[in-house]
Amino acid sequence: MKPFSREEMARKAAHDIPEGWCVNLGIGIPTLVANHVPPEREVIFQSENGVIGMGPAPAEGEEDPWLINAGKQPITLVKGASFVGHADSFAMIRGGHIDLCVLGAFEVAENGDLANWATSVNDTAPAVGGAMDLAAGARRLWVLMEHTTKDGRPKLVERCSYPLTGLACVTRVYTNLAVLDVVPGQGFVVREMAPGVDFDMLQAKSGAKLHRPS
Amino acid sequence: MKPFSREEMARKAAHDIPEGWCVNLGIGIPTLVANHVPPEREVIFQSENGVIGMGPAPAEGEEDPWLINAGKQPITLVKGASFVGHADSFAMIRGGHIDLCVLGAFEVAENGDLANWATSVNDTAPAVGGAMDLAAGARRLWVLMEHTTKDGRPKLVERCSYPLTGLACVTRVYTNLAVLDVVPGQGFVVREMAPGVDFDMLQAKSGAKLHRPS
Amino acid sequence: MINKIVRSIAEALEGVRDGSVVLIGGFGSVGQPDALIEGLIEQGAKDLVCVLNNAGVGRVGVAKLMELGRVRKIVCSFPRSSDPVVFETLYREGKIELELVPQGTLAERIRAAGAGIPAFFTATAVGTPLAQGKEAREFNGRQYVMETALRGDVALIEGWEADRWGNLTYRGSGANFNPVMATAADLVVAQVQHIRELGELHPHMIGTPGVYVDRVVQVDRGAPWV
Amino acid sequence: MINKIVRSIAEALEGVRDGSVVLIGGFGSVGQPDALIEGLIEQGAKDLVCVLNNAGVGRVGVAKLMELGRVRKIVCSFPRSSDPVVFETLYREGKIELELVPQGTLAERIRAAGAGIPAFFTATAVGTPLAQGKEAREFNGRQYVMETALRGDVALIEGWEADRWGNLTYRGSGANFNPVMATAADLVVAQVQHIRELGELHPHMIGTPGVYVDRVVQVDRGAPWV
Repeated sequence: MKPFSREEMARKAAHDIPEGWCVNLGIGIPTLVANHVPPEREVIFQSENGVIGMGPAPAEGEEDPWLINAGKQPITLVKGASFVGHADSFAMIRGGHIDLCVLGAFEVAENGDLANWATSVNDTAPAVGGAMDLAAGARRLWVLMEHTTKDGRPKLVERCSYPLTGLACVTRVYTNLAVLDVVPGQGFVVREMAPGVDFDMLQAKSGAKLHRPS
Repeated sequence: MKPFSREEMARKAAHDIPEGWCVNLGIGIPTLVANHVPPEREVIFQSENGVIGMGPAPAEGEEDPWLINAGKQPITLVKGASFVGHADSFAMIRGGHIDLCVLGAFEVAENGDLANWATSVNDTAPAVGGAMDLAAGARRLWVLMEHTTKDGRPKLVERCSYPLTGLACVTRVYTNLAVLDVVPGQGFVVREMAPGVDFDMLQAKSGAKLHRPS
Repeated sequence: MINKIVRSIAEALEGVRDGSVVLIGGFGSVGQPDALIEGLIEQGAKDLVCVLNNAGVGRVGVAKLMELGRVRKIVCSFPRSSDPVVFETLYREGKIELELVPQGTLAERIRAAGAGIPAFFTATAVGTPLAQGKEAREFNGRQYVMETALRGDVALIEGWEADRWGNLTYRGSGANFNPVMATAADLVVAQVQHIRELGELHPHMIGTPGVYVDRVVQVDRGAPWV
Repeated sequence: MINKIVRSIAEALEGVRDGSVVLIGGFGSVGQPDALIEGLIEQGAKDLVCVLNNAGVGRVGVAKLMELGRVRKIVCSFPRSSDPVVFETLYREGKIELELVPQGTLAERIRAAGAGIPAFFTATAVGTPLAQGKEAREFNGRQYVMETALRGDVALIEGWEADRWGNLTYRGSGANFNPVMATAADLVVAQVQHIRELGELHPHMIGTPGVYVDRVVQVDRGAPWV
């Protein structure tokens, strides 16, 4: 078995983004997606703090202290970039103007429910950021995550056990073992498996029934 | 009896506007108010179509076709002017950020109710524009109008007979015969009368009880 | 390469269907997408609901569209103008519906549609005939009415400059209803006077990010044209 | 002559009372009014409710204000940071209240307060613990929750440039929560890096019209300072 690396997961997601989409990338692994979009393909990266048209990270020493993304990392702008304030940025997100959001997750349920902000309702200082707004507002939501937790528990589940971020919002999942679509009324449909992974092995590592593509 | 002219009514209102207020002037007579603010006193004139900081009308031949006010007349800008779109302009109006709005009226009631948009509920093609937003949103609303209709009926009334623009919103009225405050719980209080007008004469031309200043 | 610039008004309006709700920007003649309105007259779609501030002047533009019997309903704040003859006639004869909306409520209902807000409360129109039939509610001792989002199938707007991403700038008081309408329709078409290279528009001067715009058409003469 | 420029941070914060709801702009360190926050620490007001996106980093700024026991409650979307030690400690000990609000709902609730909207509906947080206890309602087959306006007594914001009318420009991603917070407090105080003559700021570059701003103070070093 040769699981996908994080870079490979990011590359697969990037490959699936068509030209012209406006995309919001969550902090963490999803940020890697931007690095793998083919240079000739124009994709517009939006950041919750009001940047539309983010470019690659600046070279060291060339950071502009007035330019950061939602993860508070320094960024650059591409030609065609523009700025808005938070009210307008989230009006854009919540009004359905973001073609795709890519987030990490603790759990994804077979009906598309997402849990990615708190591991228990008694969390010390729970933090949600813009995740719930993106889950409710983006036209599509893809998740990039490991297939199981560090101690081997499945993260694809029948029903989320952690507090929800949003209902029936995830449309695709990229894990280190597979790429799966979340199909309404059906559930997880396997689109691709990592080298050496077979369906039964994947099913064994998943907490919900998987389906072969029809 | 020497009634106030329209220019005198406008001058009186202008005189009562303190420096620094942000003021919206309705179309018609209220527009005259801008001409009478003392030049050393800075007042910011806002227009519903997103202009903050209107100046005097342009000289003939020097109109900028991209610069108009809510009455669709050409305008100029003063130093410090800015622009917003309609959503932000009315957020400013409805959010209580306009210190004063000056409007014309068909009727003003002693509780401050305003009727200024339709003379009957069966009007052909009723038109309201931004009047209801200004009535509900401006911090103060002053009315400039003739004291009676052309056929002598009072326009200061106990209760408006025409469809309302807003509830309990008018705080002062400038007519050709007098200046009156609308005092909550009391009603019309006479502040000033035109030369040769006395209280009884004014009362006879009014449809609601007038009060002398205490 | 993203390129939202189309070569003709006809191309810009391709696919506008009968029965569409059409948001039309502009306030007075400023920022009014005259060429697109003329194009819509040519294009032929009928049974339209037009959402705009006024109801047309004289016998051109939206007034002409109405006179041709192509407009079922007007949603506006001020169906009067220096010459409102077409609308007034149709209205008196019962041949056109009017939904009269306070100007600020009109702008906010469109913003709500663009921002994913199905309904909100406002004090505007409370106690007036325009609040009749609307849900009322008290918050902190003041009365409000509930207003719902107003969305278009199509928005026709005018900008000053555009680039191939559809980023738009506005000039003078030319923004008015244009930026908010750009957020609230399935198909957003902008006419502009100038096309600029990508990167030429200052990021802070862009009044409508291209994300909101589907098609841009350059016209030699807008109104007013400078 | 209108002149909103004051000469000192102390003057800028005069009259801030105990128990105030304080909106604090910025996202990360960008557009964060550091000098005004330091000034608030000096000024002494306590029992504060602070509304901002994060809950402070390290032991400076808002974290210091909290450590001094001057903050009763934080309303924010993300009370984590690279170093959230002060907030985490106080929260664990039950010495500070937290109202966790999704970032977009936070921005929209503040906008609502500034736009005269007491309440609105949103799909954000539906089905999650953050919707518990909130009024729910269906529109066009989708579930929404009602959120209410969030207003401040004071707003502390950072701009890039200002003129004596209080007009503000923003730089880069420095707008973020600043323009919306400027609309929603009784006393709006802005720190800026540059004072310009009236008329020097381009009308279309002004991100916050001076109408919203009460006091402006120029600081030699903001953070980040360029």
